[in-house]
Amino acid sequence: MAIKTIGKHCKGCGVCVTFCPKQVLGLDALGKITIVDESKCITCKQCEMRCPDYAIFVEKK
Amino acid sequence: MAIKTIGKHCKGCGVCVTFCPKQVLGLDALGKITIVDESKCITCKQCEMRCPDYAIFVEKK
Amino acid sequence: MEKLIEKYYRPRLPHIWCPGCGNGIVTSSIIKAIDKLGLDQDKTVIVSGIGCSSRASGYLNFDTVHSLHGRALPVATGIKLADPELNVIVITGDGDGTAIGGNHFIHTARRNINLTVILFNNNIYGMTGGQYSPLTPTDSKATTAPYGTLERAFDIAELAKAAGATYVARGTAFHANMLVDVIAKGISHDGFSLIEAVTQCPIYFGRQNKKGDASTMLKTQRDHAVTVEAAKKLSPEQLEGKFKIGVLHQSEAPEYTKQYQGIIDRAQKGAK
Amino acid sequence: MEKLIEKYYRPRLPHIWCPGCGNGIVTSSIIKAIDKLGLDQDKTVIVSGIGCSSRASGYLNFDTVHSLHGRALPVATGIKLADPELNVIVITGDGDGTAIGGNHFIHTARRNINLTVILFNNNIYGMTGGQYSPLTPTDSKATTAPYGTLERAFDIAELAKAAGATYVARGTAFHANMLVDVIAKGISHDGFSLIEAVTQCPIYFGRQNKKGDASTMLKTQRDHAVTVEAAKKLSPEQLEGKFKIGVLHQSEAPEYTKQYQGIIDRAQKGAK
Amino acid sequence: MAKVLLLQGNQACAEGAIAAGVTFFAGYPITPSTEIAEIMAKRLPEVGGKFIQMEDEIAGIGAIVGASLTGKKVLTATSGPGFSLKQEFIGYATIAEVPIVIANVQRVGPSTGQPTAPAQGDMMQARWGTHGDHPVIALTPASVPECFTLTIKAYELSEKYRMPVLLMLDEIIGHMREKIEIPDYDTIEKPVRKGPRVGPSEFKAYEPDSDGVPPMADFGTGYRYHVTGLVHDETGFPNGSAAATEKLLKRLHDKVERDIDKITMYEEYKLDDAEIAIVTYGGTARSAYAAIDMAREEGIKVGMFRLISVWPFPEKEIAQLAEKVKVIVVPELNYGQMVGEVKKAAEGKVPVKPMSKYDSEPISPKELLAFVKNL
Amino acid sequence: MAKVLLLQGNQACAEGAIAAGVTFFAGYPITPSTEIAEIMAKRLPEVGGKFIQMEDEIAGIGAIVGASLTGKKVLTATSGPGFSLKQEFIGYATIAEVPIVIANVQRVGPSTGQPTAPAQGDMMQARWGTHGDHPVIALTPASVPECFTLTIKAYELSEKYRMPVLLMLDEIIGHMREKIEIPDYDTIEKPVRKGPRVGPSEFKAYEPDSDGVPPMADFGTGYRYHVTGLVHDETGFPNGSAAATEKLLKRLHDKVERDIDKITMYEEYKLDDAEIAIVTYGGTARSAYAAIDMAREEGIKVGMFRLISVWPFPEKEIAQLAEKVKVIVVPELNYGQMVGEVKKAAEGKVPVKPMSKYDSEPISPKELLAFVKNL
Amino acid sequence: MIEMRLSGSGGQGLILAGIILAEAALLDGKMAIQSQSYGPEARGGASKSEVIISEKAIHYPKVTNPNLVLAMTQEAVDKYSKDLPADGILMIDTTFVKSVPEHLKNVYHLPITEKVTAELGKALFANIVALGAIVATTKAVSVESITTAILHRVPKGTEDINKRALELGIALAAK
Amino acid sequence: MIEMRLSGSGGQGLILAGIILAEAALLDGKMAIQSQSYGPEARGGASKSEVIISEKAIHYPKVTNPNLVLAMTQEAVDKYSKDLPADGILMIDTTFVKSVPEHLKNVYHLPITEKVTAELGKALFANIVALGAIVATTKAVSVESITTAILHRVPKGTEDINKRALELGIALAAK
Ligand SMILES: Cc1ncc(C[n+]2csc(CCOP(=O)(O)OP(=O)(O)O)c2C)c(N)n1
Ligand SMILES: Cc1ncc(C[n+]2csc(CCOP(=O)(O)OP(=O)(O)O)c2C)c(N)n1
Ligand code: SF4
Ligand code: SF4
Ligand code: SF4
Ligand code: SF4
Repeated sequence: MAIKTIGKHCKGCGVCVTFCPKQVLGLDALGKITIVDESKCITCKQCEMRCPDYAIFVEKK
Repeated sequence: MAIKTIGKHCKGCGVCVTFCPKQVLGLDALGKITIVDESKCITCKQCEMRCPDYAIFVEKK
Repeated sequence: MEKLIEKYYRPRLPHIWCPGCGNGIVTSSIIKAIDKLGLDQDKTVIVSGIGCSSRASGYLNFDTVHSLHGRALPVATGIKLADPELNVIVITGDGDGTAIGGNHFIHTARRNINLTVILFNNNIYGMTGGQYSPLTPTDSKATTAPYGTLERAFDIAELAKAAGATYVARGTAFHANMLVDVIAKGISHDGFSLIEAVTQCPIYFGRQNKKGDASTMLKTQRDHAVTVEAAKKLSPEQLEGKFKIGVLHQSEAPEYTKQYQGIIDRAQKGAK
Repeated sequence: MEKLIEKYYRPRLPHIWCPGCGNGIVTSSIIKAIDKLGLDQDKTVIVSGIGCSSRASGYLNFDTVHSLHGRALPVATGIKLADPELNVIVITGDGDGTAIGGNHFIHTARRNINLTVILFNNNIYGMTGGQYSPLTPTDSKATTAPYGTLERAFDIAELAKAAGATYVARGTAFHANMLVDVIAKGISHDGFSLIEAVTQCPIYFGRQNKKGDASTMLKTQRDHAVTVEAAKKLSPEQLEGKFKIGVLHQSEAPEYTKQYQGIIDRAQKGAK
Repeated sequence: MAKVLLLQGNQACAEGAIAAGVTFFAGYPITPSTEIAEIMAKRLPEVGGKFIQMEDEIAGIGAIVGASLTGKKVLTATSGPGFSLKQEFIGYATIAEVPIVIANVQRVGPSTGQPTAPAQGDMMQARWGTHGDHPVIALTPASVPECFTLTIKAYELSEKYRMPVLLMLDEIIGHMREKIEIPDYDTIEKPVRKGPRVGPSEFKAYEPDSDGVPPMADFGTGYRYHVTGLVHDETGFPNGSAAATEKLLKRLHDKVERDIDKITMYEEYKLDDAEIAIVTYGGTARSAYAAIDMAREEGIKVGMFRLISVWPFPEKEIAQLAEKVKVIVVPELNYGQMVGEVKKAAEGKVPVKPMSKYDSEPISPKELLAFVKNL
Repeated sequence: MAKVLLLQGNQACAEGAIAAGVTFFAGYPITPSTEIAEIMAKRLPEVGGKFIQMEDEIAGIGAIVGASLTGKKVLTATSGPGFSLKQEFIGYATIAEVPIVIANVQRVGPSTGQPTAPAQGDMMQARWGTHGDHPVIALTPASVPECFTLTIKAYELSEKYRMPVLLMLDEIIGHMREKIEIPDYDTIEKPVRKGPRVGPSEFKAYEPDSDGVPPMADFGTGYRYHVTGLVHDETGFPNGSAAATEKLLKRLHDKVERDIDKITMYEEYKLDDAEIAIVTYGGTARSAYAAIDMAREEGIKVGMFRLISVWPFPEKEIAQLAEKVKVIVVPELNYGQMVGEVKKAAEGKVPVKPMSKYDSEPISPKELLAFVKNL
Repeated sequence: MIEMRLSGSGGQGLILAGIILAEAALLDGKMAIQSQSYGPEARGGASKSEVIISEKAIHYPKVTNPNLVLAMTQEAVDKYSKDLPADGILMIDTTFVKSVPEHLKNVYHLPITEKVTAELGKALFANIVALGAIVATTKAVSVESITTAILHRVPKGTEDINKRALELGIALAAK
Repeated sequence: MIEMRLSGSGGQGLILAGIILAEAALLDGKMAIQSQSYGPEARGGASKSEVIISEKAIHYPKVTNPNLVLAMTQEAVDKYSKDLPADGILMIDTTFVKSVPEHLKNVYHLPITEKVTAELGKALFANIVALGAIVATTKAVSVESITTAILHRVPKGTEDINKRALELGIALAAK
C-alpha cells in the first residue's frame, strides 16, 4: 500500500480529508495535502476517487 | 337567410363545396365560388367556418 | 364572421396564402377566440416570426409585430414583461417555432410567462417552398428530403409540457370551432399556453406527399383526430395513427411577470 | 488512476479549475468509462462548448474540440455524421448545454444521433462568475439575481426524453463510481445519450447560496440523491427534495447516422 | 445631490442608463461586459424596472426590441461573440426603426479569442456586421465619466432617430475604475421619444416628419400598427416595389446623414499647432493623452483628434485635419480598422500611418511616443 | 464527358461543390439560396456524401466545421439573415483554421428586407461581419459557368489556407439560368488538404510550414490534437500571452496577405484604352458588359475591371488603375460598399463615383450607360 | 436577340415553359438565359418567366426590350406588358384575359386554356400549348428542338399528350 | 503620481484592497485609477490589482513604472515584480514568499498572513493588513481616509476587526 500525493496539483480543497474514513489525511500550513498517518489507510480510495485535482493516488500492494 | 360570396377573395380551393352537406355550392368556369342552389342551404355555416379566404358568409335571417 | 372581419382584420384582404391553405382558417379561429373573450383590441398585441403562417400578423388589426424567423417569443417576452397589462398572442409556424425558434420555445415555456402561442403546424416550411421541418413525419418527401425524411418529429405537446408549459392544447383547421375554444382557454390561462393548430399546406406538403387537395387534407384531419375525452375510451391499437385534440395538459405555476412584481417590491424595500 | 492520467490526459495538469470544483471528478469519471469500455483512443473525439466544464476537452488526450458557447452539439453532429466510425463524446455545462445551446440539445436528441453528452450541472455559470442558468433552482442567489431567481429550472432529463433522447441518466460527483457506470452505459447505447452529472461549483454557486465548501456540497449530493431503484420504494413525501440518480430512461429507436446509409443506398440505386 | 464615486466603466454605463430612464434590460452574460448586466439586475427593480437574463444573446436583443415597442427605454450589453449573434436583430431594429441601445465591451477576437484582454477589434463590425445596407450610430467613451454621459447621449440619439445606437466600450475602459462625479438623476434630462400628434385613425406608422423620422406610438395605446423587417411603405405594411424600397432605404440613411454634424462628437487635444495628429478613440486615447504630454515636453508638435462618435464617421473633419497636419497616426488595438476610414477621408493628402497593436495588451504611452518619434 | 446544360447559378454552385469533392452539406433553407441545399440533398447521397438540414443556420455552420475536421470538404449556403447568424462561427473557423466554404446568395436587406429581390448588400459584411480581427477570402461569380469554377476555386483556397472562403453570389446570378458546359467530374482536379508529414508524436497541430499554414490532420487518424477558438500557440492549446496572441493573429493575416497576388482574380474588359473604368462584380457586371458594348459603339472609351476575388481587396491593382484612367465608376446594388475600398485604394488620384442602386431592381445597361454619359 | 416574357399566375407552369424554351435554344446551338420572378407572388399572384435567346453572348439577363409577352391572366397583362413596344407581340389566353392595352398592334387572342381543356381534358398542359404558339409565331427555336426539350422535361408517360399540346399550340397560332 | 501593484492569488482579496486604496485617495481629494487582471487566473492563479494615485489627471490607467509591488504569493513575486526598479518597494508576505529578486533594495518582509491568523484568528483580513502596511510605508493616502474607505466597504459587524487588521498592518510595516 502506498499513498502518493502531488503537491503541485493539490489546491487544498480538503475533499480527501473530509471523506477519508480513517483520518489518514490533513492539510499543511500552506493548505496543501499532507499524510497524517499512512498506517491507518485501508486503501478504500475514497480520496483518489474524489480528488478534483488528481493530486492523490492510493495503490494496493 | 342569405349567402354572400366575395369573388375577389375566393381562390377556388373548393373547400366550401366539399364540406357543404347540401350541395349548395359550386365553382364556376374561372374556378371561383358560385351558388348552385341557395334554397337548399340549411345555414349550417360549414362553408363560412372553413373558407380559408373569408369569401363566403352565411346569415341566418 | 363578416363583422369580425370588419372589426379585427385590416383592410388588406385577400391575403397572400395559396388556395386551400389552412392558415386563413386558423387565423379566423384566433380572432373568434379573441372576440369571444372580449379582449380589449387596443391592449392586445400579436407577435409572429417569419413564414407563411407568420404573415397572419399583418392582416390583424392590433398592435402587431412581424419579427424575425424564429424570434417571435423573445420579442413577445419583452413586450409582456415590459407591460404585463397587454395580452400577448404569438403566431408561429412549425419551422419558425420549433426549428430555429426551438430554444426560445422551451425557455419561454420554462419561465411560464403569460403568452399564448398558436403554432400553425403544416408539417413543412411553406414560405421557402417545401423543406422538411421538425414536425414533418418520418418518411415524408420534402425538397430537402428527396429520398424521404429520416428524422422523427417532435411531439411538440410533450416537449412543451416537459419544458414547463402550463397549458397545452391541440386543434385542427377542420375542427375550427373547437380550435376557437382551445385558443380561448389558452388566452384565459394565466401562464405559458401552447396551442398546436394542425393545418394544411396543400401546395408544398400536400403535393410532395400525395395528400390530395385542401379538402382531402381537411378530411384527413377529421379522420385522424380524436378528442382527448374520446381517446380515453380507446385502446392503444385503436389510437394507432390517430392524434389527440383538445386540452392535453393544464397545470398551475406562478406566472413570471406577476412574480416579477415581488422582485420589485423586495428591491424597493431594500433600497429605502 | 495514475495510469489512466498518464494515458488519457495531456501533460497539461494542474488544470484551471478552482479548489474543490467538481469538474475534475466528473472528467475522471468520463475517462474511467472510456477506459472501461476500451474505446480506441484514436477513434474517440471529445467536443465541448465554452465554460469552466467545457475546458475539460483541452486536458484529454484525444482529438478534441473546444467549440463555441452552446455549439458543441452541432459540431459533434457534423463529426459523427461525417465519420460514423468515431465515438463522439460531448462535454457541456448547464449554461452551455441548456441555455444558449438548448435548441441544439433538443434537436440532437430528436435525431437520435449516437452522441454521448455529459452535462456538467453545477447550477450556475461558473466561467463568467456566477450568473444563473436554466438549471439554477428557483429562489437561488446569483450575480444576475440579487433578489433570488424567479425562474423554474428545467427537469433536463424529462426535457431530453420528451425531445427524443433514447438514453437519459443522472449521476453526481459524489457518486463518482456510479457516474462512471452510467456514462459507460451511455457510450455503449446506440443513440443519443444524455448523462446529467451533478457537480459542485463551490466558488460561485456555493458561496452565493451558502452551500458550504466543496466537501459540504459533496455531502449534499450524497444526502439528496436517491438511486432509481431505491426511489421506487419511496413515497412521494419521502422523495420530496430528493433527486434520482441512475438510468432514468432508455428506449430503442433507429440511430440517425446508421439510417443515413439507407438514404445513400436508395440514392445510388436510383442513380444507376 | 451629486456624488463622487470610484466606478468601473461598465458600472458608469449601467448608471448612465438608469439616469437616462432605462427601465428594461435583457441580455446574456459575457466577459468583459457582465458587470453591466449584474448592476442592472440589482438597480432596475429598485427603480421599478425589469431585468431578465435570456437564454442567449439573440433572445436578449429580441426582448429589448419588444420592450421598446411598449415605450420603454432599453439596454442590452455584450461582447464580441454575443455581438456577432445580435447582428441579425440589429438590422431588424434598424429597418423597423425601434430605438435600442447595445453596449459592446470589446475583448480580443476573433471567436472566443481572449475573453479578459482588451481589444478594439469590433469597430468595423459595428458598421458592417449586419447584412444589407443600413446606417449606424456608434459611440466610444474614453473614460469612466464619459461612459456615463455617452450612455445618456446614446438614448438621446436612439430615441431621436429611432434606431439602434451602439456603445463601443473596450475592456480597458469597461473594467478600469476611476473617479466620477454623478449628478442627482432627477437633474438629468431624460431623452424623450417623439409620439404621434394625430389620433389612431389618421396615424400612418411609418410616415416621417420633415426630419425623416416617423413619430412612434407605444404599443397598447390604441394606434394598432404593424412592425416588420420586410421592406415596407409609410403604412408599415410590406411593399416591395422599387419605389417603396428605395424610399425606405434612402430615408433610413438620410435621417442620420442629414444630421451628421449634430451627431458627430470629437475632442481635440493639443491639436491647434500640431504637425502630427493622432486619431484614436476609447481606451487607446488614454495612451495618446499621456504620449502627447510626453512628446510635447520634448517639443514635438503632436496632438490628438479623439473620435467620440465613430459612426457615422466624421469624414469631413478628418478631411480638414488632413489639410492641416503633416502626418496622421492611427493607434488602435486591432489589425488596422478605423485607420482605413481615416485613409479614405484623407484621400492621399497626407500620409496616414496605422499603429496596430493586437497582442492583447494596451498600447503604452512610451510605445506610442516611440512610434511618433520614429515617423 | 462534358455536358451542355441550362443551369441556375445556384445549381452550378452545387455542382461545382460536388465536382470539387464535397461530401458534406449542412444548412438551413433560406431564399434565394435554398436551391443549393435542395440539390445537395439530392446529389450528395448519390456520391456517397451526407446532407443534413439543421435546426438553424448556426447549427448548419457548426456541423460543417465538425465534418471538416474529419477531413471532408464541406459546404453551407445561406442568404443575409442566415449569413448574419453564421458570423460567430466564421470567426471560429478562421482562428481554429478549419477549411469551410459558405455560399451567401445576397438579397435585399437589412433584416428580412426583400427575400426574393437581388442586392449586393453584404459585401462589407463579408469582410467585417464577425468580431475581432480576421482575414477573409471572398469570391463573386458573374455567370453561371463561373459559379461552377469559382466554387471549385473556393475549395482550393479554403483547403490551401485553412480558412473559410465565402462565395458571394447575388440573386441575379443565383437564380438566372444560362448555358454551362460541365466537364466530366473525373477530369477535375480535386483540391487536396495538406496533411501532416510527421507522426503523431512529433506533430504540433498549429505549427505552420513556411507558407504560414499548418498541416492538418484528420480526426480519427491518431494525431489527437486540440481545436479551440481561444488564442493559442503552436501546440493548439490556449495561450493568451502577448507574444502568442500577436504571433497567431499575425500569421492568420500573413498567410493570406503574402499570397495576395496568387489569390487575386479579376477580369479586364475593354480596359486597355479606357478613360472611364467601371469597377464592379457579380450580377452588376452583367449590366456593365452590356453598357460598355453600347458605350463603345458610341465611341466612349469605357472598360471594366471586374472583381472576381473581392476579399482580400486588390488594392494594388486598383491603385494602378487609378493612375491610368480619368474616372472610376463603381456601380453596385447597395448603398455604396465596395466603392469605399476603391476610394481608399485610389487615394484621391482619380475621382471615384459610386453608382448605388438599392431599390431591389438590377441596374439596367441603359441606366449605367446614362450614368457614364453624364459623368 | 429575341426577348420574351411568359407571364401568368403561379400555378400555370410558365417557369417550366421558360426553361424548356431556353433549353430548346441551346439545342439549336444558340445562347439562352432564363430568369423568373420569385416569392409569394410566384404561388398565387402574377408570375413571370423571362427568356432571352441570341446567337451571341447574352450579358444582361433581364428582358429590357421584350419582343413578345405571353400573358395567361388579366393581372399578368396589366403588370407585365407595360414595356412592350407597339409592334411587339402580345399573346393572351382569352380564357382569362379580357382587356388588352390599346396601343398594341400585334395581339394574338388565343383561347389556350379553354382549348386545352376541351381537347386534352386538362388545363395542366396550357403551358405547352403556349410554347407551341410562341414557337410558331416567333420561330425563336426550331420545332424539333422544342419537342426534344419538352420530352426531356415532362414526366414519363406524358410524352404523347405533351406532343399533342405542342401541336395544338402551333395550330392555334397559325389561325 | 504613485503607482502600486497589489498581487497574490485569487482568493486573497487584493482586488478589493486596490479599490479601497483608490477610494481612500478620492477621499483625500486626489485622483485615482484602479484596474486589475481578470479571467480564470483571477480565481486560482496569480492575480493583480493596480492602483495609481495622483494630484493631477491620470491618463494611462495601467501601471508602467511601479513604485510599489505587494506580492502575497511566490508566483506573484515571480510574475509581477519584474518591472519594479531597483529602488522600488517590494512588499512580500513571508508566509508564502520564499525568494525575492536580488537586485531589489527596498524589500519589506512581512509575515502578513501568519500574523493575521495568529492575532485575528482568520487569514481573511490579510488584505487589510497589507493595506495598513502600504499606507504606513508609502503615505499614498491618509490613515483617516483609508480607515473610512475600509469601513465603507466591509460587511456590517466586521468594522472593529478590520480596524484592528489595519492597525496591525501599520504596525508591521513600522518594524
Ligand atoms: C434567419 C432566417 N433563416 C431562414 C429564413 C427563411 N425562412 C423564411 S420562412 C422559413 C420557414 C417557414 O416555415 P414555417 O415556420 O413552418 O412556416 P410556414 O411558412 O410553413 O407557415 C424559412 C426557413 C429566414 N427568413 N430567416
Ligand atoms: C456567445 C457567447 N456568449 C456568452 C459567452 C460567455 N460565457 C462563457 S462560459 C458561459 C457560461 C458558462 O456556464 P456553464 O455552461 O454552466 O459552464 P460552467 O462554467 O458553469 O462550467 C458564458 C455565459 C460566450 N463565451 N459566448
Ligand atoms: S351554410 Fe351549410 S348548407 Fe349553407 S352553403 Fe354553407 S355549408 Fe352549405
Ligand atoms: S372555401 Fe372560400 S376560397 Fe375556397 S372555394 Fe369556397 S369560397 Fe372560394
Ligand atoms: S405554401 Fe403552404 S403554408 Fe404557405 S400559403 Fe401556400 S399552402 Fe399555405
Ligand atoms: S468557477 Fe465554479 S465551475 Fe468554474 S472552476 Fe471554479 S468552482 Fe469550478
